[in-house]
Amino acid sequence: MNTKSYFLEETAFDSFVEGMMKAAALYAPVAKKHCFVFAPISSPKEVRLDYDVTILPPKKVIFPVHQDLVSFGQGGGASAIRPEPRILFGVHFYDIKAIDMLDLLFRENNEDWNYLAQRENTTIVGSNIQRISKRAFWGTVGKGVKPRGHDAFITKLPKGYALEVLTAKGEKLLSYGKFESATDAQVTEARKVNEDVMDKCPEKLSHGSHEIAAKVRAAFKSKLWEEFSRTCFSCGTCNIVCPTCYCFDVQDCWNLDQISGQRTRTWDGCLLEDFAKVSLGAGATENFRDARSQRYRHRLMRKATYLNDKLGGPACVGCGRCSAQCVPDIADPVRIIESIMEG
Amino acid sequence: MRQNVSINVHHLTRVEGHGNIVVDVKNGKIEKMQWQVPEAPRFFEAMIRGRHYSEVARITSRICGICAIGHTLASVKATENALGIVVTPQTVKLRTIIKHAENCDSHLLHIYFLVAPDLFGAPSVFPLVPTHTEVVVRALRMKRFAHEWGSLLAGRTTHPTRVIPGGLSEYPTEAELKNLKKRLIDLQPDLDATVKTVLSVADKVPSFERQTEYMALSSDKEYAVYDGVIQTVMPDGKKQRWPVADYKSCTNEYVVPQSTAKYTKNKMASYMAGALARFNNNYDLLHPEAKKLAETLKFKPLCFNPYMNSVAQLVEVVHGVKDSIRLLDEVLGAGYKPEDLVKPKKFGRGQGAVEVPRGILFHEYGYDDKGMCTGGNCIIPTNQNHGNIQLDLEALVPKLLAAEKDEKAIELGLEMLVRAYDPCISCSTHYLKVEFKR
Amino acid sequence: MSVSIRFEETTYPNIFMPRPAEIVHARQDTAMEKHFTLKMKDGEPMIFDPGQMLEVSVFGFGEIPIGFASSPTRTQSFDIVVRKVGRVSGAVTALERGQTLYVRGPLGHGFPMDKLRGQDILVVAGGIGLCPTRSLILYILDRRSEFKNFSLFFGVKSPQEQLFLEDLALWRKSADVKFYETVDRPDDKWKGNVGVITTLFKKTQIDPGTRVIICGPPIMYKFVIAELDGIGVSRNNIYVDLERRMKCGIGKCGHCQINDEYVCLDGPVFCFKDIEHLEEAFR
Amino acid sequence: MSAKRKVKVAFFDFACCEGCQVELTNLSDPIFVGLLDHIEFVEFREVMKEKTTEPIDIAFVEGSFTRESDRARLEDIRKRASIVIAYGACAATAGINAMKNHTTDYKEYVYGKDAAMPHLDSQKALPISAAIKVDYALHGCPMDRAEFVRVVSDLLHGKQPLIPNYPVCVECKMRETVCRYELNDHCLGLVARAGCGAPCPADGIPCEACRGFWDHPNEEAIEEVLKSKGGLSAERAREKTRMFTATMRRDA
Ligand SMILES: Cc1cc2nc3c(=O)[nH]c(=O)nc-3n(C[C@H](O)[C@H](O)[C@H](O)COP(=O)(O)OP(=O)(O)OC[C@H]3O[C@@H](n4cnc5c(N)ncnc54)[C@H](O)[C@@H]3O)c2cc1C
Ligand code: SF4
Ligand code: SF4
Ligand code: SF4
Repeated sequence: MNTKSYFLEETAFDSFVEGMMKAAALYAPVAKKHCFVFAPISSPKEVRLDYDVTILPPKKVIFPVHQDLVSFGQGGGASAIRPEPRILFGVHFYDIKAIDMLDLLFRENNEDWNYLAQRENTTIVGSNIQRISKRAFWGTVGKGVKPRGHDAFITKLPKGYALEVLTAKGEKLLSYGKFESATDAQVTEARKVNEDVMDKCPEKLSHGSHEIAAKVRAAFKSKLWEEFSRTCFSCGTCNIVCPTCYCFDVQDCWNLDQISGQRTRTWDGCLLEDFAKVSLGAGATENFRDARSQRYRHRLMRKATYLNDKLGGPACVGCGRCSAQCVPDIADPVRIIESIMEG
Repeated sequence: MRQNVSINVHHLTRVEGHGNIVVDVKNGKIEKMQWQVPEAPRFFEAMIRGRHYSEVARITSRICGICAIGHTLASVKATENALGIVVTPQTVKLRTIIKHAENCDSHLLHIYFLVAPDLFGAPSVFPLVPTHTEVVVRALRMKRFAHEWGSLLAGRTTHPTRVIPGGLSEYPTEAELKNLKKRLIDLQPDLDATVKTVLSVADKVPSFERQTEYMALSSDKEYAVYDGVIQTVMPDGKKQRWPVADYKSCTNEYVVPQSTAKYTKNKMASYMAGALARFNNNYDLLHPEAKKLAETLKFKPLCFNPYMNSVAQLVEVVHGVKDSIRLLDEVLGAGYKPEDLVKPKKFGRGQGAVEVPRGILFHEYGYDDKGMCTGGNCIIPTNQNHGNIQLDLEALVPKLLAAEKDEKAIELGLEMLVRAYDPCISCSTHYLKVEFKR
Repeated sequence: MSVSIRFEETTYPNIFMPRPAEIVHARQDTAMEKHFTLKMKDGEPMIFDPGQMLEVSVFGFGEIPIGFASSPTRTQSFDIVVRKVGRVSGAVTALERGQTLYVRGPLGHGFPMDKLRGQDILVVAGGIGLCPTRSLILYILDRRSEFKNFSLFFGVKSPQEQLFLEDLALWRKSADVKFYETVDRPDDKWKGNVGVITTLFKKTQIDPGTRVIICGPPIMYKFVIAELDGIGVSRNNIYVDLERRMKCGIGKCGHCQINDEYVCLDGPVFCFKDIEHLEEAFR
Repeated sequence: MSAKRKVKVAFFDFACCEGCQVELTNLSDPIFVGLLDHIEFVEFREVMKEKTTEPIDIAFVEGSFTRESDRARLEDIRKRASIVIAYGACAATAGINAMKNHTTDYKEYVYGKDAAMPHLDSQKALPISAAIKVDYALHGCPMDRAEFVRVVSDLLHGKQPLIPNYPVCVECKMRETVCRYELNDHCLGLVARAGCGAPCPADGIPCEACRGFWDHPNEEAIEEVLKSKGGLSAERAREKTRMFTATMRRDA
C-alpha cells in the first residue's frame, strides 16, 4: 500500500482520540509524576504526545509482563491466547524498531502466537519525538535499520497533526477523526520535523554497527567488564526497561481450588543471578554465568553483537532507558561501547 | 463459697500478644490474683536512636501489627510537632478517615473473632464456619472492607506506607475516594446485620461494675480520634483536661514485677482507656446514627461495666463509618487534590497522641539538628489498662467465688474480662524510655 | 471437590500447548532416577533423532527439558529417564504407570546420524549423560552393521548411581560394543575401574578418525577433550550434548543461550568445532 | 491430597508485632474460606482457644528468637511439625528486632536500673533458624498475603515454593514506578529480596528491605549509591541497612 498523508486540525485531536477509544482499547503515553508511561486511555486529556520516553517500552501492550500461556484443570490444558483489539498510539520510531525486532524473533523458527496474536490485533501509530530524553542516542545507533511495523505515523505540526497512513489497519484510523488530505507543504514539513530531530540526541555513538560489533565481540575477555560491573546490583533494571529484551520465565500456579491453574510467563532478565543456573541433583547447582561481570557482559554482547546477523543491525535502538534507569549509572551502552572502541 | 481455686491461664488466647492470668485461692482467701504480661521485650527505644526522622514512624509502626496505623499516626504527629510541621486541613481529614478505618477494622476483628466465640459458646471462630457460615463470611467480608478502606489512603493497614511526616506520600484518585464513599454507604446492610448479631447475644454480656477513671482524647469539635487534648472523666462525671504535652503527668508510668510492660495511673489507683473510655468522655459528639444505636442498646454514659467495652466498639464502628462519609464529602467538596509534603521548620522535641482501638496512645521524640532521633517515649493504651484490669480482676474474683462458680466458669469469666479490654500486649512491651539523650 | 473450567477455543496455534502421553511403564532405576515409557494419547508416533529432547510437564509444577532415552527405531512408544533434582523433576518422578505426562516436542537438533554412519564411534557418558546418549547407543546397536567400531565409556560417582542396569549387563557381555565403566568412589562390591572417566582412555585404543560423542556434567567436557586432543581426534568429529537452563525449548526464553547460540534450537547436540570459540560453552 | 485429609496448620508467635497474623484476617472472605477447604487451623493463639499437642503438618512461626527461654518451645514446635516456616521478617531474618543488636547497652539504655530483672531477659534478636531448622521463609514486614497463599498452595501439593532471588527493582520496574532515585530520594530495593511486588516505592516511600537482602546483595555499592545518588551522609549510608537486615550485613 502506498503511503497516504492526511492532516488533522489541532482542535479535532480530542475527538480523534475519542474515536479511537470507541473502536478499541487505546494505549498511549500519559504522565506519571515527571515521567511517562504507556497506559490505557480513558480521556483524551491524558494523552501526552510531548513525552520524552516512557519508563517501560510499549512492547508491554503486546508482550505483557505476565501472560498466561496455558490454563489447566481436571480435563487437561487449554490455550490461553486471548488477544483483544488494541490501538497503540504515539510510539516513537525507536520503539517501533524494537517491536519490529520482537516481531521477527517471536516469528522465526517457531511461531509464538502468544505474542503474534496480540501483535496482529494491535494497530500501531507512531509519533514524532517532541522532546528528547536526557540519555537518548537513537540518532546514531543501527542507522541502517528503519522502522517498519507501524500502521500509521502522526507528526505534530504547529497548527495540527500530519498523519501518514501505511497499512489497511492504519487507514481505518481515518474514520475515527476529521482528517483532510495533507497538502504537499504539510507533508514536507512533517518529513523535515522527523529528519531534523535525528541529530539532536544528547549522546552519540561514534562508530558504525559493524565496527562496534566486531570490536565488542573481540573484547569478550577484557577487564572492562569487571570494572564496569563493580557497582552492578544484578537488579535487572537494564533488562526490564529495554524494548528489545524479551527473555521470560515460565511458572505454573494453582487456583484456590488447587486443581485448576495456569502456566504463566513473566519477563526475566539475564542480569538476574539465577538466570542461567541449573540444578544437578542432591542440592548441587551450576551457574553458567555466576559472576555479575559475566551477566553484565552478556547483556551488552546481546545488544551489540549476538543478534546482529538476524536483525540486520544491533539489538539496541538507543532509547537510553537502561542508561537513565540504572541507579549506579553503569548500563549506558554508549559509554561502554565508546570505551571499548577507544581501548 | 468455693474454698480452693487455682487458675493459671498461660498465654491467654484470642488476644494479641501474650498475657497470663494467675489466681490462687486457698481456704476462701485470695492468695494471688495476678494479670501477668510476659511478652518478650523488644527495645524500640534502642532502635530509633540515631535514625533519621523519616524512618522513625516506620520503625515504631512495628511495635504493633494491630494498631500499626495508630502508632504510625501518633509517631508522625510527634515528629511533625518536633519539626514544626503543621499539616494541611485536607491531610488532617484524610488521616482522620484512616484512623476511623483502623478503629473499625480492629473493632470488627475484636467483636467477631475474639469476643463473639465466647458469646456463641465456641472456642474460636473456626467451629462457627459450618454452623454460622453467614456470620463468619460477613465478618471476613467486613474485615476485608475495613482493610481496603484503610489501605486506599494509607497504602496498607499493617505498617502503612503513605503516612509520613508532612502529609501523605501518595494519594488515591478522586474517583477512588468517591467509590470509597459509596462503599461506606453500601455497608449499611452489613452494619445492620452486625448489630442484629450482637443484639442476639447481648444478654450474654456479663453484668459487673466497678467505678474507675476514664481517659480519652477529647475535642470540642468532634468525637476525637485523630486530634484533641487529654481528658478524664471521674465516676462522679467530673471532667478535666490536659494538653498532650503534659501526658507524662497524667500517665505516671511504674514498673511491676509480674510484667514486662509498664503500668500507669492518674487521679485514681488506675484508669481505663479505650472505646468505653471514649464513649464515657465524648458521648455527646457521637454521630447521630451511632447515638441512636447506643439508645437502642440502652447503653448510656457513664457506664462502669468493662465488658461493655465491646459494645462501645460496635457503636464506634457505626460512628467511624458515618463520620468518614461526612469527612469524604468535605474533602471532595473542597477541591480534592494531591498536596506537597510540608517541610520541617526546626528540629527539637515533640509529642503526638491519637486514639487507637484500645485507647489513647502517646509518642514523643527528640531530634538533633541533622534530623536524627535522640530519644523517644511511647505510652500505649494496653499498658494504661493493665492496672485497671488487675483491679477489675481483684473485684471480680470474689463475686464469682460468691456465686459458687466452678473453676472453668471462673476462668472463662476472667478471660472474657481481659478480652473485653482487647489488650494488645505485643505493643505494651515496647519499652521506650522517658529520658532524653542531650 | 470437582471443578470444571470452561476452555474457550481459540483459532491461534499455541506452541506452548503440551500433548498428553500415557505412562505405560515406570520403574525407579536408582534412588534418584526414574525410567518411563510413554505413549502419546492421540496415537501419533513420536518421530525423533537421538539427542533431541522434549519439554515434559506436570500441570501445576511446570515444564522441563528431557532428552529421549530410547532408540528412534521404536516409534510406538518412547523412553525418558528423569532424575529428581527439583520441583518439576520431583513431580514427574512421583508419577506411576497409567498416569499422564504432558509433552511438547521433539525439540532441538540431535546427533547428525548421516555423519556418524560408517564411522568408528566412541560415546563418553558421565552420570545422567547416559540418558540422552542411550538413545544413540540403542540406535547404533539396532543398526550395528551401519557403524564400524563402537566403544562406550560410562562413568558415575558411585556404583549406586549407575543407570539402566539391565542395559549395562547386556553391554558388558555384548560383542557389539566395547563397554568400559568406571566409578569415582567404589563400594565393597565394586570390582571394576576406579577413577574419573578419562582414566578409561588407557583401557583401549581409540583411532584418531573416531567420531566421539560426549555428554555429562559441565566439568567433564574439558578433560575429555584434552584427552581426545592427545589422541589426535579432529574437533570436527567431536559432538557434545549440552545442558543449560531452559524455559521454552523453542528459542525464545533466552535462558539456554551460550554466547550467540541457543542450546534448544542449535543444539543440544553441537559439533565441538562449531562452538569451541564460544567462551561460555565450557569452563 | 486435600480432598482426603485437610492439612493441619498451626501458628506460633515469639517476639513480634503479630501484624503477619493480622494479615491473614485481611485475606478476604473467598480466599480465607477457600483455604479452609484444604487446611485446618489446629492452633492459632491470637484467634483461637484450641491448642494441640498433636503432630502438625505446617507450623508458621512468627517472631524472633530473642531469649534462651524460648528455645524449648521452638524445639517442641520443630519436633511436632513436618514443615516449619519462618513467618514474616522477625522470624526469617530477625527483622526490625535486630536493629539494636550492634549496640551493647540497649538493656541498660532502655530499662535503666530495672535491667537486671530476670523476666526482662533478652539476648540479641536472631532469626528462628538460629534455634531450629527452618524449611522455608515467608519474608516481609508484613509478609505478603499473595505469597502466603501461593506457598500454602505449593506445600499442599508437595512442591517446593519458589521464593524470588533477585532485587525488588525487578518488580518495581515491572509496575512502572518512578524510581526513588529519580525523585532525589534513596531506596534499598537494589539489595532487597523481591516477592512483595514493590509496594513501597509505588506508595512514594523508599524500600527499606523488609524482606531482607537477596542472596548476593552488593553491599559496597549500596553504600556508595546511598551517598552519591541518595544524598545520605556517610554515617547514614553506613547505618541504613540496619533497619531490617541487621543480621544479614557483612559486619553482623
Ligand atoms: C537438553 C537437555 C536435556 C536434558 N535431559 C535430561 C534427561 O534426560 N533426564 C533428566 O533427568 N534431566 C535432563 N535434563 C535436566 C533437567 O531438565 C533438569 O534436571 C530440570 O530442568 C530440573 O528442573 P526442576 O524443576 O526439577 O528443578 P528446579 O531446581 O526446581 O528448577 C527450576 C527450573 O530451573 C530450570 N532448570 C533447573 N535445572 C536445570 C537443568 N539442569 N537443565 C535445564 N533447566 C534447568 C528449569 O526450567 C526448572 O523448571 C536435561 C536438560 C537439558 C537442557
Ligand atoms: S547494570 Fe545497572 S540496571 Fe543493570 S543490573 Fe546492574 S545495576 Fe541493575
Ligand atoms: S540496551 Fe538500553 S538503550 Fe539499547 S534499546 Fe535497550 S534499554 Fe534502550
Ligand atoms: S524505587 Fe527502589 S526498588 Fe524501585 S527501581 Fe528504584 S531503587 Fe529499585
